[in-house]
Amino acid sequence: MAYEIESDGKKIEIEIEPAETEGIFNVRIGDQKFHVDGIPTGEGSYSILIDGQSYEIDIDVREDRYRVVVNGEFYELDLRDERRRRPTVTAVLETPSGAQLVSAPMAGKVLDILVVAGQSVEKDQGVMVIEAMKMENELRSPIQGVVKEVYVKRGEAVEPKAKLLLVEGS
Amino acid sequence: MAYEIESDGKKIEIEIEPAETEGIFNVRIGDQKFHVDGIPTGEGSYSILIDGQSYEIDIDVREDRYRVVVNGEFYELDLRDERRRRPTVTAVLETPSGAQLVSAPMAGKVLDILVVAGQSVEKDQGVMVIEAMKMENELRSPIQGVVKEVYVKRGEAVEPKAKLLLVEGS
Amino acid sequence: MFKKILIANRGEIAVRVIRACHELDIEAVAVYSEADRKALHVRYADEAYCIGPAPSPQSYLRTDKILEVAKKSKAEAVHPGYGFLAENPRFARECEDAGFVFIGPSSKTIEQMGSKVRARQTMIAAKVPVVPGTEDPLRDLEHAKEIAEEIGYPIFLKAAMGGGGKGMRIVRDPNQLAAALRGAQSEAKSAFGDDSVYIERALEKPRHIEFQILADNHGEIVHLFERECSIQRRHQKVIEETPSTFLDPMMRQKMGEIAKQAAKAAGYRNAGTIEFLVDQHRNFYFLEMNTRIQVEHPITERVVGVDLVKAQIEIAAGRSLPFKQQNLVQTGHAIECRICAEDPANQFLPSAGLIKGLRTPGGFGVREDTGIFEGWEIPVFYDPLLSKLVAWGEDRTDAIRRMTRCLEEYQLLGVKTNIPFHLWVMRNDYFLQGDYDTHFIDTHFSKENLIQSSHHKEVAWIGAALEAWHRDQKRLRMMLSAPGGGSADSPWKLQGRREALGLD
Amino acid sequence: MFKKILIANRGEIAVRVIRACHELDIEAVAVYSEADRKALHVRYADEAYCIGPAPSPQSYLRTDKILEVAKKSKAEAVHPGYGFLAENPRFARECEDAGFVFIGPSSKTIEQMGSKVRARQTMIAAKVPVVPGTEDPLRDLEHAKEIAEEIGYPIFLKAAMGGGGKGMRIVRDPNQLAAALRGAQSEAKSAFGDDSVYIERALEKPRHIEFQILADNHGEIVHLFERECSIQRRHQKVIEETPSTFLDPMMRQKMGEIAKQAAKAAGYRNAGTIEFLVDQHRNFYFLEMNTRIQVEHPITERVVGVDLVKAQIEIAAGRSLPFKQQNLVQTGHAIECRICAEDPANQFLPSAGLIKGLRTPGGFGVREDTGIFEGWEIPVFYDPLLSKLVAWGEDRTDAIRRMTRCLEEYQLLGVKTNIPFHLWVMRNDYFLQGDYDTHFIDTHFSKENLIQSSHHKEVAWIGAALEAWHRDQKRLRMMLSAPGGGSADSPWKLQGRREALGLD
Repeated sequence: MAYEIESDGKKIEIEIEPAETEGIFNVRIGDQKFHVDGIPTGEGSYSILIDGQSYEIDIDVREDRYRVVVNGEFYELDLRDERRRRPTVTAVLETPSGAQLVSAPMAGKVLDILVVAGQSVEKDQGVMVIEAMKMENELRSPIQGVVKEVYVKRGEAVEPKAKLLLVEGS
Repeated sequence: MAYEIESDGKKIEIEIEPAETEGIFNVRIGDQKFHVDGIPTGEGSYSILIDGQSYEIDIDVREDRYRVVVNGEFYELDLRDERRRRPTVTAVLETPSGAQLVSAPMAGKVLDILVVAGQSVEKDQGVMVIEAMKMENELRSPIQGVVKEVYVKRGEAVEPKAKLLLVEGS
Repeated sequence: MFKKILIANRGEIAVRVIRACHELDIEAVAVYSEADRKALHVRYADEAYCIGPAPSPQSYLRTDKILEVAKKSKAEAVHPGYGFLAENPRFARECEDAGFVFIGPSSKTIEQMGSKVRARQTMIAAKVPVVPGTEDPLRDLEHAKEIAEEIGYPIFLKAAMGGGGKGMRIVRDPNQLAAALRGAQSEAKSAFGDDSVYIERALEKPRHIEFQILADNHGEIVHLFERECSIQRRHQKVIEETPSTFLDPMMRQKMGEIAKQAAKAAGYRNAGTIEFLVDQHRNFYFLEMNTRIQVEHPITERVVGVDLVKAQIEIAAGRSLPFKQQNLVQTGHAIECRICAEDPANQFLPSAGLIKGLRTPGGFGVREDTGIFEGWEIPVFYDPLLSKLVAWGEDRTDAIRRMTRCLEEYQLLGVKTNIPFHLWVMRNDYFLQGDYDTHFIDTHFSKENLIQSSHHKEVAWIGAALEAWHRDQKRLRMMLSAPGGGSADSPWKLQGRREALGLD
Repeated sequence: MFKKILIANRGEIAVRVIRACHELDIEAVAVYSEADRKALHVRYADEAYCIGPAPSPQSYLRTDKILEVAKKSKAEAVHPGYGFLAENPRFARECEDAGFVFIGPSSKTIEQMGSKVRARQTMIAAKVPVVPGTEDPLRDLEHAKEIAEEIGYPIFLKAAMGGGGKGMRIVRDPNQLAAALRGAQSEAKSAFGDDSVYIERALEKPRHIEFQILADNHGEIVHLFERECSIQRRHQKVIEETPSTFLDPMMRQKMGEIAKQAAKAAGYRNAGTIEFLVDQHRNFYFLEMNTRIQVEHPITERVVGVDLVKAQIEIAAGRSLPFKQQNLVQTGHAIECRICAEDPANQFLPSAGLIKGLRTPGGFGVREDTGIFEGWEIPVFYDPLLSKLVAWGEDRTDAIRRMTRCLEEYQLLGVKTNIPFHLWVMRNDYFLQGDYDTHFIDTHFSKENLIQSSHHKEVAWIGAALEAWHRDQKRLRMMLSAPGGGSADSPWKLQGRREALGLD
């Protein structure tokens, strides 16, 4: 299998093929070849040996976004397989004018709405406060722009991934 | 469902029926009725609430033999369901003259054979030494009697449940 | 001694109290909400009773239900833990009135210390230094302006009945005062049903250092030294340690004596904490008193060698303190990291869900207090605190290194945690030098910090590819075993499907 | 200090040593057999290399393979743990010759203390009391008879190169001597390649009390007090505690001094243990010296506050001991229970297999050193020790109660363990009174003891019925989803099948 990884803005091609012995893989990144002893040790967790170096790896996947923790250190990257690479690129081109949806990261209650439709917002400006797990969590605008629409009311209970607010880039 | 439990030589009938709420059971032991909130918490483990009393229960089953640990305390009992109760009783009657098989409780190596065919043995007399997990483990005769046959040789590797030795009751 | 105690709480602190009960040969009665049937505190307790639906106002805050269980189970005393009803004077009074021993101070003391304004007044009268500010609630904006000018900006507006950062506003500039006062008052009103607000000077580079107190019912009071709790996020402690790197023996002794003086002034009994703010010139000021066991009590237990929860129970049962101040010493150094279900790479948003894998660290000098286990579904209704990891060492360096290796070993699958954040702190130069204040996280931490390491970049890529490969294999197996995809298919068809899936 | 250390071991002790390395900022190199690819020590190490198939003679005992890995990985030192090659003088010498620091005493000391006869001779010369018996190996049966008469029955026959109870026989009667000598010699020959056997008097009601020693390379020796290890099964320790209830301060001091004397006589350096037998009249005798870290070292660490494995590494790196004898004190009481995969209800037969569930205890004063995790398949090839549970308390009663609640909390599913046995000990009156010797288990324990409790008999029955009900449900679901058992079947057919299964 070949995958494309996007990490820190760079695109990397990575090829992985199982070797004859179970748990052993041949991996190629550009010119570099790795002989990887990689066994699953739980859901999304692996023990990996490369040239005798031992790594504990935990992986959390949300769509194409991979969060990888290597020996406690933290990495984030996007991974797509070869087949899906092109369509994904096209999809990005089709996105209209960079409007960005703010959605609920978890179940909770809308405690406060800090903006109104039509208002200009900075990137990372707080737009809404959600109470979840006894904590108040401020959600921020992912881009600079104008609030196009607010989908929820103060006091409303929201489910994970519920649409909250639309910001149009400027 | 109705089951028969044999515990300390006593036979107890126990009836268990799920109530309407999931995880709740009505249990009857003789005249006593119990309202049991019992939820599985792992393979062979349960959290049980009876009249507010909380119990942690771990169960290990080998054929009809149940090992039950209640809050760290240890119980052993036999449990059969109603259908299988009668045949089992018959089976006991059919067993020929009380010959008892000693079989390997785990994989290991026969380190020593302490008896020979034809020899009289007491109940609990050591008959064989098996090495497993770096420990020497003495197996004992389950009954008083005469060794009819020895199926293994010194130094031989044995699998779990391998036949080792037959003792005929006297 | 009591025969049976009801624990009016959940999570790790309920487990903590149950353990103390069992070690004292006391039966423990748990209460639980419908979301907590499988929770550890229910399973470890001797008795457990459901008190209502998941949201805490319908269960863990229902004093009537809890007292009903106390009666039914014939408990003699009630331990409130922290949070929920622990600092609710009405609950303490209801316990007292119903004949149950409330394991904590009297309802009167809780009430007195619960009002920040009354607490300040008490301390001023007892000659305990308080942060410069108003003694009485503000009358109006004019009054606020006047006081603010007098003590100088920046100032804090704080709710008189406050706690947990609610109804609190920092004001750096006179122009902001009107809006901030309105905001603080409305927040105070909605959170505490009382819009009283007062002013305190906002200290520069303040450190939060608190002293643990034990007072028995016979007039004996000791302090068990300090806890440094300056690593905070939004006024919530995240990492605590003891001893504090900021205190020298003389200052420690002085603050300890004043902490005892403060406790005496409050007529205190049982375990409590005097919180101080310490400015960069080493002036210290009474901040507030916590009239309950603290989340971070284990670091004191390890360094002083006293089981504080057992002490709470013994004191509540009328026993005298078995030691004097001069018997208490600090040995080594202890650090606590609060392991929370929150995402440090995404503004610490909470993350509920199923724990799919759990492997916790151990070994010499390591303690964990937890309410979780593999297979536990973290409910969305409660605090995201999962577990408290404590590392002890012969000295601070030893403790930090031990904590670091514990955090590296800690594996929790299925839910995001702040473990990467803790690791970042343990490797931060300012933290390593003990040079930090309550603004540490705001000043030094960002998501970019977390992912700046490029040590194992290629290993991370390989790991991701391995995961993707296993996911694809699983998808393939599911496709092949789906109806019409059975093994009777021709190899050609199979191969076609494999190709369609991009699996070759 | 070293930059990299190879750990020539597996299981909990390999994990223990890796942790010490990481806390000292040293890289840890693991070696593993094919059965241990998923083991914790492989995953926690910085590097890991396979050294052969599962049986230890083909892997963990292969000095050549291990030294090859040491060279390849550029390790500077080798930590042998306990067991396997830890007391093999040849391995120590090979490490020395190849230029690796062997973390332990010199190969010469290991060799000298490994021969029980030479060790006795050394101690006699140093005026350390030894158990009355022969100084030299027995020549023949006549010689044996003569000596046995002289010191009086019962006597022990012991292998000169012995250890772990092999080549050992108790002889209570002159008539048994000939057969016992033959047995001991042949066992000694096959276990150690040397049939030398000697005689020791068998003490009545002996207690096994050992002293921990630390000696640096600069002539400084300290003892870290005693460990009481009399709870043994077939000469294997099962439960250890410190302090011993049997010692008073004077005897403790005297034994400590003699332990240091013994270590000096052996030219000892690094961590070691002097084992004594103590008879009921409080006479104590040198039994043997263990030239390595002991399984039970954590109880000393907790009570004395010194990390013994770190100390081993520091000493091996040439550092001086950072404390003197007078700096060391015992604080509180610690107990260790060895959690083993063995069945206490069936002659402690070992029990390998998959760990299907694991929930370990925690909280104040609790330490666990483990090599296992949920999902780990315990191999049949190695020692059944899974984990060491240590409880510390302010005093012995506190420690015992804490251990009791820890054992009650401990849940390990899928494999039988000796936890019920440990719980029985913690509740045994003799143990509670500290009144026990090495015959404790033989004298007091039987399977019937284990299942005598009838407290929760009905709950056990209900639990069994619940399990049976769930099994039947599962069987039913499998039948119904089997080919031809799909949902298209008529309700009548289904009901017929249910009835056939006895599920209604």
